[in-house]
Amino acid sequence: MMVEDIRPYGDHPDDGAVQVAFTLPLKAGPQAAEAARELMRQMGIEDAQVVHSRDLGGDFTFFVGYGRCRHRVNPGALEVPRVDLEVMDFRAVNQFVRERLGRKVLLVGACTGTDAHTVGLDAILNMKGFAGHYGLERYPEFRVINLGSQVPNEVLVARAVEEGADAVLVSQVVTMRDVHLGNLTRLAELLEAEGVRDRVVLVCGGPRITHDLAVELGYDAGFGPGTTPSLVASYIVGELDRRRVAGRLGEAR
Amino acid sequence: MMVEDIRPYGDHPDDGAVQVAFTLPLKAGPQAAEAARELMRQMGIEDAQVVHSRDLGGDFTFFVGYGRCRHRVNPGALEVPRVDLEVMDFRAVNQFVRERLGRKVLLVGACTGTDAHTVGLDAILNMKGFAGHYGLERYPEFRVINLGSQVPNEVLVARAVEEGADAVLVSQVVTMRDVHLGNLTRLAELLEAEGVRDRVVLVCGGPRITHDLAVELGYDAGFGPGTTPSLVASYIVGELDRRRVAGRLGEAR
Amino acid sequence: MTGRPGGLPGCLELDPGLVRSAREDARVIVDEIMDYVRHHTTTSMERAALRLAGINGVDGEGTPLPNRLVDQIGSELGHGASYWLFNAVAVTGRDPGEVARAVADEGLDLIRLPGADPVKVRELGRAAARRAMDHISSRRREREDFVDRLGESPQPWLYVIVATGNIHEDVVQAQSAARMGADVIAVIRSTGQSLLDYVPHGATTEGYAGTYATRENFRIMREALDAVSEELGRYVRQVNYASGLCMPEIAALGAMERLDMMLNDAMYGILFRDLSPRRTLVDQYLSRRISARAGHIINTGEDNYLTTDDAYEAAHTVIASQFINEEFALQAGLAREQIGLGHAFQMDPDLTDGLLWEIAQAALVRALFPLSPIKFMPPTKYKTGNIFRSHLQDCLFNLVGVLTGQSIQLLGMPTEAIHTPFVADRYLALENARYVMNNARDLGREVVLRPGGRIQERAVRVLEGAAGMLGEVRAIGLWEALEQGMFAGVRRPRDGGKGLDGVVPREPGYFNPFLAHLEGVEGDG
Amino acid sequence: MTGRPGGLPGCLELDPGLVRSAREDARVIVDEIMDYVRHHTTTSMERAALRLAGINGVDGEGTPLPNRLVDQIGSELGHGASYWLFNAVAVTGRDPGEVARAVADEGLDLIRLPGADPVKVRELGRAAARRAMDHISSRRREREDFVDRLGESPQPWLYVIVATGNIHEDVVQAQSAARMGADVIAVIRSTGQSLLDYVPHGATTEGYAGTYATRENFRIMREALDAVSEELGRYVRQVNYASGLCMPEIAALGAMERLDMMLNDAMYGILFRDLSPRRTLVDQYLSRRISARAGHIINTGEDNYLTTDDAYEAAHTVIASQFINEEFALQAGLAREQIGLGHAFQMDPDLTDGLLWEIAQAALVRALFPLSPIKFMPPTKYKTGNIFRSHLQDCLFNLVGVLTGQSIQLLGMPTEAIHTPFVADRYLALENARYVMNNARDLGREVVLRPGGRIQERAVRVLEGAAGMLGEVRAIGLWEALEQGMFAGVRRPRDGGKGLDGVVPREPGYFNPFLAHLEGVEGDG
Ligand code: B12
Ligand code: B12
Ligand SMILES: Cc1ncc(COP(=O)(O)O)c(C=O)c1O
Ligand SMILES: Cc1ncc(COP(=O)(O)O)c(C=O)c1O
Repeated sequence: MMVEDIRPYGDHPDDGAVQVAFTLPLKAGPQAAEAARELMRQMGIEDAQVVHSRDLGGDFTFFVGYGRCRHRVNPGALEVPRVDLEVMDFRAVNQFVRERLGRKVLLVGACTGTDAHTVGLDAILNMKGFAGHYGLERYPEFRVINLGSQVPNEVLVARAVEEGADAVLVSQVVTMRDVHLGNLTRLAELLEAEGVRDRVVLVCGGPRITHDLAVELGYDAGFGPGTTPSLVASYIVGELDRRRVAGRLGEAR
Repeated sequence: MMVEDIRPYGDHPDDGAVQVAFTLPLKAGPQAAEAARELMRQMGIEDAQVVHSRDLGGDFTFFVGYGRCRHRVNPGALEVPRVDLEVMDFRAVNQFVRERLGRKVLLVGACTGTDAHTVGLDAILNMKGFAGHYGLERYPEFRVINLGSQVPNEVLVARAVEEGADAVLVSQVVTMRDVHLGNLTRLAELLEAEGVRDRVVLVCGGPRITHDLAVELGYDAGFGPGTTPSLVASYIVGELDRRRVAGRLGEAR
Repeated sequence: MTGRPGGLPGCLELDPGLVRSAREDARVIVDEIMDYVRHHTTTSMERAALRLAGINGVDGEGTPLPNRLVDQIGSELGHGASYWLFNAVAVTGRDPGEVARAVADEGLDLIRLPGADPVKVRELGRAAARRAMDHISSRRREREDFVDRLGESPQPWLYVIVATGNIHEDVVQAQSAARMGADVIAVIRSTGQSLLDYVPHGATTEGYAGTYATRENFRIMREALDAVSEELGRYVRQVNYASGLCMPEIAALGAMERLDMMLNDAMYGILFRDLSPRRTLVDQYLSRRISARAGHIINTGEDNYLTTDDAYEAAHTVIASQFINEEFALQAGLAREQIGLGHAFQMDPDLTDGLLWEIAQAALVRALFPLSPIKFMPPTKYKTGNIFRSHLQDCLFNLVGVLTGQSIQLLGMPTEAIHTPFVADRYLALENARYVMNNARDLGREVVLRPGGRIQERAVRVLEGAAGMLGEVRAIGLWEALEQGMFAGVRRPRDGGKGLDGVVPREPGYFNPFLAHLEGVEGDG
Repeated sequence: MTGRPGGLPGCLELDPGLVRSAREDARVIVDEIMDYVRHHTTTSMERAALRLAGINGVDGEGTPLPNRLVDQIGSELGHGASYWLFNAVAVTGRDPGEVARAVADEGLDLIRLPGADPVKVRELGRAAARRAMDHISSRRREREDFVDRLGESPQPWLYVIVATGNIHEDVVQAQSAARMGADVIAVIRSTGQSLLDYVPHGATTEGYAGTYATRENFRIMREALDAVSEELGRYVRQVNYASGLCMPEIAALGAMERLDMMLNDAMYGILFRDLSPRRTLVDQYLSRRISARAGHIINTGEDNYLTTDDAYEAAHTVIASQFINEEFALQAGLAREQIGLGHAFQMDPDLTDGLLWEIAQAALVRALFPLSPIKFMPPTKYKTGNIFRSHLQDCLFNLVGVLTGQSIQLLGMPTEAIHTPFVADRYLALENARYVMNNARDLGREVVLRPGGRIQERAVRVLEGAAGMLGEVRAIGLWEALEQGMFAGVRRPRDGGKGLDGVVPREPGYFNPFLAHLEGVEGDG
């Protein structure tokens, strides 16, 4: 154990206090309660106490438990996956585009597949924006095409190609049965198949999207809950500039 | 894995769904969130998601997480520690005493040490009882001496000896810093020292008392939340009868 | 307004003249649309007729037979699919199911068949319609018998959803919920089903964040709920969605499988699914005619306005839409007692005095529609992964529900922002509702609004906003209002949207004996 | 009744005559006791005087010096410990602290010292009292300056407890709580401290489910809260217990260390700790005199009746006790604004309409004591390990608090039935309170009770019960009422209970310049 290793804290250092709740497919009773405690023990919880249990009608029992988790983590040793960049504000982004890219940037966004949750994408793209930050439509140096909800991947790709998009922005909110994973993967593959994958900055977002998941699925970046438009703007223009400098993009068009 | 092995259930069999909550001694931020996820992983939680985090003002962050616990338990293989007996009702207990013991049974109860939580003990002892079951004072075949709250162990032992108690009933509700463990242990030792430990049925109860804990501390039985007077009565008279039969008690007096 | 509610909603001092004029505006608005409706049919409307005629099943490719037939009829649909079907019945002597099978398996072509005696054809159709309607009525009586025999809970009814994607798992969850006190079980549909132009077939186990609405799934769930109703001695209701591109077809299936409620909104598909306004408004009519006969309670979707718009700012749009939905429903023969107008508790939790505005709104809805089984939707928009705060939001929601006398309380889930409900989430939600509603049972009868106070004033202001909006919509017409984005802030061109190609003008002599039968006996709710 | 509260409590139609007669009964009841009080002193009262004289510290065995001195004075205590102390000061020329040290370390015997000039002795005592009172007043002004400069939260103040057992950990938790919005921090005492007949010394780290109340612990926490008050720009209050066998002594320490509130009840120790009624009623008097001067708000403990008794059935006993506590407090010079009468939300959560009765009770307390900073205690009795339901119980509690305009809201914790609060429990509790109180901020001004309704009626019924009880107590006297078990259902013989041996009749010429000074200037709250 290193000094940096930490455990949860309840009311004194290193007490390991954790709360858990789960349902077991068992009728309520001492046997089920013991199973709950045993599960807690397997999770590394000492002094495992079942403080509440409730038969859910059928062969299910709900448990709330408290105990002391014996696991430790060393936060310093963790790799924290995230988009690492300096966030520019509205003015700075526009100035950056004028000075470094020297042309308007075209963004195409959509909620793809069967997903109809537009609020998150709109928070990034629409004029009024989110959490006090203007949306990207408001940026004079951006042109934004927001295709809205339930857009088939094919339609999105066709439009991006047709318009010569600099960046494609996809929102995926429904994640049950991992429907988003297949859908996002197919979009990346389609862009690849059309031969345009390298010509666009491809980003996705949604409440269950993390940057490393996005990268794993073949995206340039991913944005989770609380993302502001300026963060996304900063990332996109920075990435476009990086590519311009690297000679992969920009001059060619 | 055996077929009997079960995992938690969220919305489909074997999905392993669990909720956890804990505080880490870290400032809120991506590093802390990753530490929370890492801790969940160590607890055996896959797809660990931090769904809520909140800086608690100071170097603490509270987390709520969901994920899929990969641990399994086999409830059939668990030993469930409990007082195993057939619960008799009011009438049956009194009849049992009359027929099998042939004399009144004397009970002495107290909340010991600094503990002033009398409600639990009173629920067992007082006339009006608990959850629709008469308290032990109401049983014609019992004589009950309830010493009330904050009774020093010495006082309880002296009284039990003086009255020739058949059973001593102790309540312990305050458990922070395990104050109950020391206190309960000292009582058992005192009775031993007075040479009367074997002459009484010694039971304890309280919201954090389990039967196996009680046995470990040198008690005959322990009773947790939801205990009814009739359960305690059944246990005590059964145990007295067992001892009578075994010749250790009863005839001698 | 037919009555005046008791309790807290009774304290609102609303101007009856304003309420009357709002209703009058709604009537004029709806009249114009109904004129269009009466001259058109849709593929889905015709498929609903075929379903009622007894056509089920799928072809070898899995295409539902009603779709096969309507596809085959193609440009001749304006005469009514029933015309072609019963012509074939007359010509072939087979029953509708056999005819459909023959189309699928034997290449039978309905259009190319010789024309039978039109009187005979119509007679066959009308007889089939009578049988269909008898069947629906008998299922309705079944429900009534259940309720008479077993009883039902007092309102607000506790309504929870199941959404595992697998009908068999849904059954497990639904029965658990009923045992824990749920009065109404809704099986949420799979993401994207509303855009399907057919109703999937058979028992399904692979939905996304919902389970496909199919006739077999309806049947399986109804059977399970009947069993648990018997077990509990209390009738447990079942809900699904007569919504999307198959709205009337699903209403028909719901009528035949004794569903009790149907999510069904005249404008929801237009606004929130970009469905064709033409198509949707035609479809809603037949679907509501069917629900009227089936004794369904419909649930309108005004709650949805507030998931994008602001609950405080856009409160009047909810009321305006409710007047319109009410009028559409009345014109489709639904009794007021069947018109479960919807609204939702979506005030920003950080809004000072938000609870007051929510009480004003809930009381207003209750006061305006005293006979309607109002459906109150829970906070969702401002839910976060903070399950503890989420539980409190639902607590205040439940309080407002019981305080203002809502009829159907769709329970909020602590995990709303995370996943479709786990079995234990439903337990917590039901416990929440029962705790609050029992503790505050008569609160709405024991406190009154301060006369001239801010709650009263807010309700009046919202009503005025709604009345003003209805006046505007009346002036330009609903088609135009939709185009201008007056509802939910989205612009929907009347000739745009998905499914427009399924709209067909009725030809002279258009034959739909089912619709005719339903229109013959109005207002039997 | 000095004023009439606004909002919902203003709707209660109480009979002013009944309220007046209840207060009159309380006055008579208290008068009888005060007669006893004025003729007695106690070991703890004398130790408090020694503390005020500047005696601190412990001897080699760890016995606090005030205890050493009082023990030494023994049977001569009826003259007042101050007499013996200042006699020694006069004789030895040392200051009180040096005298005490000499008693401990050098065998100095106060009783055996020659008697100095009584006038001189009394003069020295009075001068010491003036210094002590100046000190207390200056600490009070410090508080007032803080509040003037930093401001404070509007009421209800959010009050949370810390109870780690370790003062240094308590500081961590208290500062976190303040940063999350707490207005008041109470450091809960260790289990059993109330039975100690001395105040422990120094910083302590080993309490059980609470932290020992010591002067040093008070100081450490006040320093930490001052720091966080500056950081937050809002004065954060500190609370401890002037209760148990050291009641007046702790009041003195709290006055000197600028505590802001003191749990302090005239009868709590008698009823719930089996302390001597004689001792407790004498002790409460000096402790309240000190708190009056220190500008403390006292918190009475009527909430405790309901942890054993039923909240619905025993509601009137709470009110009766409040009238008595109020009268004791007034007679000890506390201003109404300092008398934080307590009550609690302890209705059985399964009780239909329990919320209505709780509103009635909270409004009644508010209406009867409009100037008092009423302290509202959370549900605890019916809390279980179900942290989710527990959070809802607190939600309705917070709602009643803001609805009826309570002053000090002791926040309930979701884990009430499990452990003393974790740092995150306090977060959830504060979030709960802020959410509810902000959302329903003006609700109490916008709804009124139905005239003649069941809530009004319930409040009237409870008041009648209280008035009836006070009449009975007046008839037999409080000593007898305690013996008969009229409060909390426990019988307490007047000459029984712990600590009786510490009660001493005052001798003629009893000398206590501190008490005298406090009695000289009444009602300066
Ligand atoms: C509003 C809402 C709806 C509205 C949507 C209206 C609309 N126009 O969007 C309506 C009522 C229509 C709806 C319907 C359904 N919904 Co819905 N809905 C929600 C709700 C309440 C809020 C979502 C929201 O608006 N969040 C606010 C935005 C701002 O947050 P966000 O999306 O996370 O966006 C931020 C970031 O993620 C990021 N971001 C998001 N997208 C993008 C894209 C890019 C490019 C970038 C850079 C960043 C980015 O930036 C945003 C700002 O910070 C949530 C529950 C909740 N409280 O979270 C359920 C929820 C999302 N819905 C859910 C479901 C299941 C459905 C349905 C499928 C249910 C059904 N079977 O009928 C339907 C069907 C919808 C469909 N076909 O997709 C589930 C999803 C469960 C899951 N994990 O899969 C949720 C969690 C509710 C639940 N517990 O069941 N819903
Ligand atoms: C009521 C109460 C009080 C009342 C007690 C009044 C009284 N006369 O008992 C008052 C207000 C005085 C009080 C004070 C304190 N309390 Co207290 N109190 C509670 C409360 C709210 C309810 C306890 C209760 O009555 N339960 C109902 C009974 C029926 O349940 P039970 O005790 O579990 O009993 C059942 C079984 O356990 C069993 N049983 C119990 N005893 C026995 C004995 C035998 C022989 C048998 C067979 C069975 C048996 O049978 C009973 C019936 O089924 C709990 C919180 C909660 N909701 O649980 C806190 C709680 C127990 N209190 C607590 C604390 C810390 C205190 C204080 C120490 C706080 C302080 N520092 O000042 C003080 C001091 C008291 C002291 N010296 O002991 C903590 C204990 C934390 C811990 N785990 O250690 C709790 C959990 C609250 C909290 N979260 O902080 N308390
Ligand atoms: C009236 C109505 N229809 C349908 C739905 C479901 O939408 P869909 O199935 O189109 O996703 C809703 C949403 O809650 C609704 O309110
Ligand atoms: C007035 C009063 N004093 C003291 C206490 C604490 O009790 P003790 O310190 O005696 O355990 C309480 C309990 O909450 C109380 O209300």
